[in-house]
Amino acid sequence: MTARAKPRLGVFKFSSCDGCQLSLLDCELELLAVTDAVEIAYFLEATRKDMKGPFDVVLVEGSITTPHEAELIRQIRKSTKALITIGACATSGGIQALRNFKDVNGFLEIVYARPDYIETLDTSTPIAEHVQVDFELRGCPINKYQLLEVLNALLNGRKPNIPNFAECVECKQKGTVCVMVAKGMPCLGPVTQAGCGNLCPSVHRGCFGCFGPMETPNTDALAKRLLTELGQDKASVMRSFRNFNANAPAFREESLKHE
Amino acid sequence: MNVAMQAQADPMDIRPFRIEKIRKELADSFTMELVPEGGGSFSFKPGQFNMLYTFGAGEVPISISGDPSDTSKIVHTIRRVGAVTQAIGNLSEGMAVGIRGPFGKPWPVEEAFGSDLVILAGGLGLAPLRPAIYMALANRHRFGKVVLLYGSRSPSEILFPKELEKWRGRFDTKVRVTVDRAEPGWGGHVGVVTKLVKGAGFDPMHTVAFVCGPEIMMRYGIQALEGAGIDRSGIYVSMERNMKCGIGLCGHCQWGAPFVCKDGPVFRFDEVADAFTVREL
Amino acid sequence: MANSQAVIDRKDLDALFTLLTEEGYQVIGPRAEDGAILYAPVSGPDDLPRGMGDEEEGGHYRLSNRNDAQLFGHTKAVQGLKAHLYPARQKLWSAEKAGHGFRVVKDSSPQPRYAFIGVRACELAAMVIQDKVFEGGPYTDKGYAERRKNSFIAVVTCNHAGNACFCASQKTGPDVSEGFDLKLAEILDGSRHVFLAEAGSEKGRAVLERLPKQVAEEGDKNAAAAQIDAAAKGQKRAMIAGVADLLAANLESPHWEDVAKRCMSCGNCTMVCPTCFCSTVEDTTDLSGLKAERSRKWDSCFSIDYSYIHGGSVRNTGASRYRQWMTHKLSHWVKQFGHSGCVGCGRCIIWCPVGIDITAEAKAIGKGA
Amino acid sequence: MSNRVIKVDALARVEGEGSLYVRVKDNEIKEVRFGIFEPPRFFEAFLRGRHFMEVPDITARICGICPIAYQMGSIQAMENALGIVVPEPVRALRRLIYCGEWIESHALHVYMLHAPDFLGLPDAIQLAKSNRDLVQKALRLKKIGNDILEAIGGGRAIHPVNMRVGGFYRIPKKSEIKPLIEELEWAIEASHDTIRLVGGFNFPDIEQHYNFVALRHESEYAIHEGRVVSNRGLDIDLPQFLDHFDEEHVKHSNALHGFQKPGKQPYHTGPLARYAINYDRLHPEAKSSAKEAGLGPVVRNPFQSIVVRAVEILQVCLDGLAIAKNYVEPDRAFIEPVIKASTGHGCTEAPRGICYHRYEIDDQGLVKTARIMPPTAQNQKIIESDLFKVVSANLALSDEDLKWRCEQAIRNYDPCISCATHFLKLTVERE
Ligand SMILES: Cc1cc2nc3c(=O)[nH]c(=O)nc-3n(C[C@H](O)[C@H](O)[C@H](O)COP(=O)(O)OP(=O)(O)OC[C@H]3O[C@@H](n4cnc5c(N)ncnc54)[C@H](O)[C@@H]3O)c2cc1C
Ligand code: SF4
Ligand code: SF4
Ligand code: SF4
Repeated sequence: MTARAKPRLGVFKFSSCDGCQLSLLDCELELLAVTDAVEIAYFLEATRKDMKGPFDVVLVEGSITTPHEAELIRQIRKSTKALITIGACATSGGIQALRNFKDVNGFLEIVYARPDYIETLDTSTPIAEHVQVDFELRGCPINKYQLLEVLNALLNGRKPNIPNFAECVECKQKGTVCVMVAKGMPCLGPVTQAGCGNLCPSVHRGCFGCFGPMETPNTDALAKRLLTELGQDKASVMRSFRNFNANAPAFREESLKHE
Repeated sequence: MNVAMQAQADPMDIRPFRIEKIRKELADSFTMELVPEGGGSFSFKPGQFNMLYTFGAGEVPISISGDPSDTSKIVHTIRRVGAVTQAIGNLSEGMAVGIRGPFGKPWPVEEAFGSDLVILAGGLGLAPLRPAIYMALANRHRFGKVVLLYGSRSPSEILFPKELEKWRGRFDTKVRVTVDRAEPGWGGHVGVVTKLVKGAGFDPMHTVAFVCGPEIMMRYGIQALEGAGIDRSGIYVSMERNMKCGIGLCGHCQWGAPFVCKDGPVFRFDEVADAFTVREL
Repeated sequence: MANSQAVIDRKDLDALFTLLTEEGYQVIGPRAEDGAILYAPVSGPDDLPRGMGDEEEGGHYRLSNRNDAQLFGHTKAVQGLKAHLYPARQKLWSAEKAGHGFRVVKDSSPQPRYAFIGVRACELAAMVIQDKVFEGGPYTDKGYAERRKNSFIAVVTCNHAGNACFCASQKTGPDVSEGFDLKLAEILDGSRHVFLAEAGSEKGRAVLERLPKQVAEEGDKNAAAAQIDAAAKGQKRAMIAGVADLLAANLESPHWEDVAKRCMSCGNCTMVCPTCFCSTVEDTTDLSGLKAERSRKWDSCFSIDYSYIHGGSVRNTGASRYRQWMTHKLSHWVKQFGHSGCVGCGRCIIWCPVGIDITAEAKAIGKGA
Repeated sequence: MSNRVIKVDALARVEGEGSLYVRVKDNEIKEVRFGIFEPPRFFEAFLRGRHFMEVPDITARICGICPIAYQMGSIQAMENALGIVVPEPVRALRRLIYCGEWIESHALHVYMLHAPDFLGLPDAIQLAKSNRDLVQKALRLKKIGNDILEAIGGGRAIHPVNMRVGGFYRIPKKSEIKPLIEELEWAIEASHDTIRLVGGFNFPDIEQHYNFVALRHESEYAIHEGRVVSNRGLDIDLPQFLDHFDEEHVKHSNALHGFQKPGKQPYHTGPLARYAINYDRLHPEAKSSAKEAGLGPVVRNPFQSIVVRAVEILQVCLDGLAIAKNYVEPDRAFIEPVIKASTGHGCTEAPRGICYHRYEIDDQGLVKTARIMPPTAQNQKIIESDLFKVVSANLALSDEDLKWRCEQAIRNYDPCISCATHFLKLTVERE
């Protein structure tokens, strides 16, 4: 067993689908090793134990969509040494950030009979817009192996091996045939950060950007290609960039160009 | 020869070395003395570097800062700047690190025999030059003048102050130190290191200069040396680029055509002068 | 030295696969999979892409039907043999904490023995270039060297050029004169389907000796020569002459900015290029912190991390990264290894999702200068 | 002392965030509110204007615990709209991936969320301390579910990428399905053990006469297809769903409350309902195992839902095994949809209960309206009614114990609050 003192881990949820924190429970083979290495001090999805901070590491899933959430995240930041955001919701606002492009009151009326019962903000925003974040792990959902890698790196004082380059690199490293070039399918791979494990192109479909923009996304060049050789219309191009990472600046700006 | 020996074994294999001694140098830097785990010797040439690995955190290129005539140990002087250097800094005496090396082209100390020698260092750049200084002083009689010009940001950031003092005390060596910002109690030069070049008293027609420091400092330093009349072919610089293998196989350290790891880190300035002016090369 | 040639009948081609398998090789050859020609394990001629051709352009690739029985009627595979000889990820060693230090255990799993069938001139040229990189200097990549030494190379000469090919201008093809174990030219004339075979090494001679064969006739030799001629003449692209010096003199050309507007820095070109060799190492640990591992992975000069040194990356702009890739290929490589780093296979053109064409960009730089 | 308020602000070991508020006056319950404070995410609103092919990937994000339910529900609704009937092998593959989701979700719920309640532990991590082997076995079972999801879903279990309207993007190779056979064989043994284990727990004595609603299929234990059937005589096809069921918005919750028309009757969906309605469709092996665990053809004690879940794990392992063994690669991965303006319905049995979808699309294939009724929303009323009963039966307990008991009653439903929209806050006010 390790000689290190067990760091205290907290897992918190904001507006989200639970999928990213579930990724931790999905690390079936490694889960007990994780609980050997850290003390899970707060993780509602897994335990009734409700220990208060301070924490050494906090994983935050979800985006900020209510005034209460905006307040809570500030408290959490104060109670932890390291704050890692996990998933598209926490790192860019998630799918619910589609509201940022519309009038939220209109949305309320569509879903709820009594919108006056609902307290919500006009926007869904990433955690980093509210507090300082130490590491952002991308994905909708995150890749559980990347999550383990980040925890692992943190525990060992190492820089996580989480590349920021394009999904295309994963395609080629895996030997996947490019669906855009060989099948004429639209694909966001060239502007999307790698890390999912090359899922979509491996099943013969274009990447739809669930890991968000890569380090230097040239969305303009891709959009031009989609509109010309790939025969897409403006509305489709707009929708392609308006997905789980719609609110990530590079994707947001590109989608606005095609409104 | 050492390098040849390395070439036979797999150059990607690391050898464990034990940390014999750690000395704090500055607020953020320290020096470590390493001895081969299980005995043996280690020889290198001034200016060469090792790939230094620490368990779990990774590997970084670090110049050798010790005396090349002492083959019983390796000396490294390291600044904590990021994950790996922090992790190395957190080790204590008796623990082990991994070494691959020595790699790279050295300072041409022997080639400079017979000339004046100017050593121009900035900040931590003194560390990779120290082996050259040791070797030059050990062969003092083979040189004309020996001049060491050193600049640091502030008096408290002067590296190896005791040794600088000792070298300054030698009647056969000229040592000048300057700081960018003075602090109370500092009676020495204030200003950029390049200002020391003028009046250093070497014979520019027969001088070899070694320059190491931040890239911007090297740029101005070289200008000053050239301004003083030293030919480009007599000026040597040591470069830094990202390195993953240290042996010219990973591609990362390319700087135009040269690989910094195997064609450098020490370059003769006339051969790379053009590269110096190209942005983002 | 003129090697003796022989003719192998199509129906006897099985014997080659059987023989190589018996010799302990894993046979790798072209297969039509997922809409493209890939190098993958093949167990016999039936696995080869019979009657398949490929259509290629900048950013465009489609398999096509040739309506004939040719087994090698395509040009080149998506990726060269780099993926086999220099795998995208390779474990180097693992280490365990021991006392105050650690113990390193080298990964000593034996390297595979590959027999490559259907290797094209450009691919062979690329291997020779990688040989220089990995084995030509003071330091050797042991894994590569071993896999390379173990491998058996059966070249198939091209009978036509793909639209992106420009090996002729790079003088790396379409003919092959050395570096192979076996060279085959596929000849299909009505119902006559044969392979003109020539051994290029002792290994190759030993194999050829044991294959059922006939004497090569002048007609077959002429047909094979004509194919190569057609493949050379049919090339629509060419690299401009003197490109190495041209680029070296144009490191500050405004054209780099122009490319950067189109280039997505996605790294595809570096990944498919059969000579690109950049790699990074990945140090990993387990959760207990007691075990560590190092792997080597393909890397791309298009990534920001590639040139990172403390404080920031050296090459932040897309322009500088594209320049790094292109000048390395076409110019710096010559100084580093005595040869251009480009074999003119055209893969970077085809697999660039926006169809950036290295030959056209070279021309544009020439014009701008 | 006669006035008590019990509040649970954040309910643990459920998916998402909800709360509970109970007010008791003079030993009489005045109010029980099961509130869901998961912030609204407006799926139905922003689905409008999306292309129908994009919908399954978006609806998946409603819930990370049962994404298949949301993907398959919307896929089948679109297929229903466009008149696509997928061939049998594709259907079988869909059933298999859904078995994977059930195994994963049920194993998670049974062992990690629910069992600790019966063992008096805060979580499975504590359980691992006393019985590491058991937890390891549970994790392996859960992993088998995920392995199925990954093998068919395109490499990841949460929000898999391989399902589409018309079939699959890529057909899994036989060699990718084959390894599942051995795993499922192990899982069948493990499920028997699970039934034995949880069957032996101590259950509080509660009997509820539920209005059970579940899917029923002509030959299978319904998972991904069927008619909507109740134990009180309802038997309808999907297009009639909204004629019989609706939701209303109550002030204390961000989730809508489902009810059956007329009279706004609460109904119960989920394992107990499925089990009661499809008992005759259970695999004989599952049936006899249920019997051994002391279950009759109808289970009315909500606390025994854990046993029913365990029986369902066995059922889907048996189902899954048969499909995996007979798997032949379909010759076509998907049927290409032809767009037309239309309306479609889809309903599947998510691990937590029925999940209904309805979409209206225009002649460009863009969604005009979307309606999704997740299981937790449908169960909200019934959860409140269970709580009412639990609290009345346990008024003697201390606040702390009562709180825990209430939480357990909610966990019986494995409510996936994220889907119902999330945050269980329990507030019990004793005045
Ligand atoms: C030839 C050579 C000699 C050097 N000699 C010394 C020395 O004597 N003392 C000293 O303190 N430092 C020296 N450096 C710099 C030292 O290598 C970096 O400070 C170190 O790599 C930073 O790593 P990090 O993980 O702590 O920092 P981070 O900023 O976290 O860096 C992340 C990674 O980027 C790479 N990297 C970052 N900076 C550099 C760099 N400057 N050069 C190469 N790779 C880098 C490394 O792989 C590093 O792990 C030398 C560099 C080179 C190339
Ligand atoms: S399929 Fe997409 S991600 Fe892969 S190489 Fe092509 S464009 Fe890039
Ligand atoms: S390929 Fe793209 S859309 Fe698909 S899983 Fe990966 S990042 Fe997400
Ligand atoms: S640069 Fe392009 S054409 Fe040249 S070898 Fe590489 S991939 Fe082929």
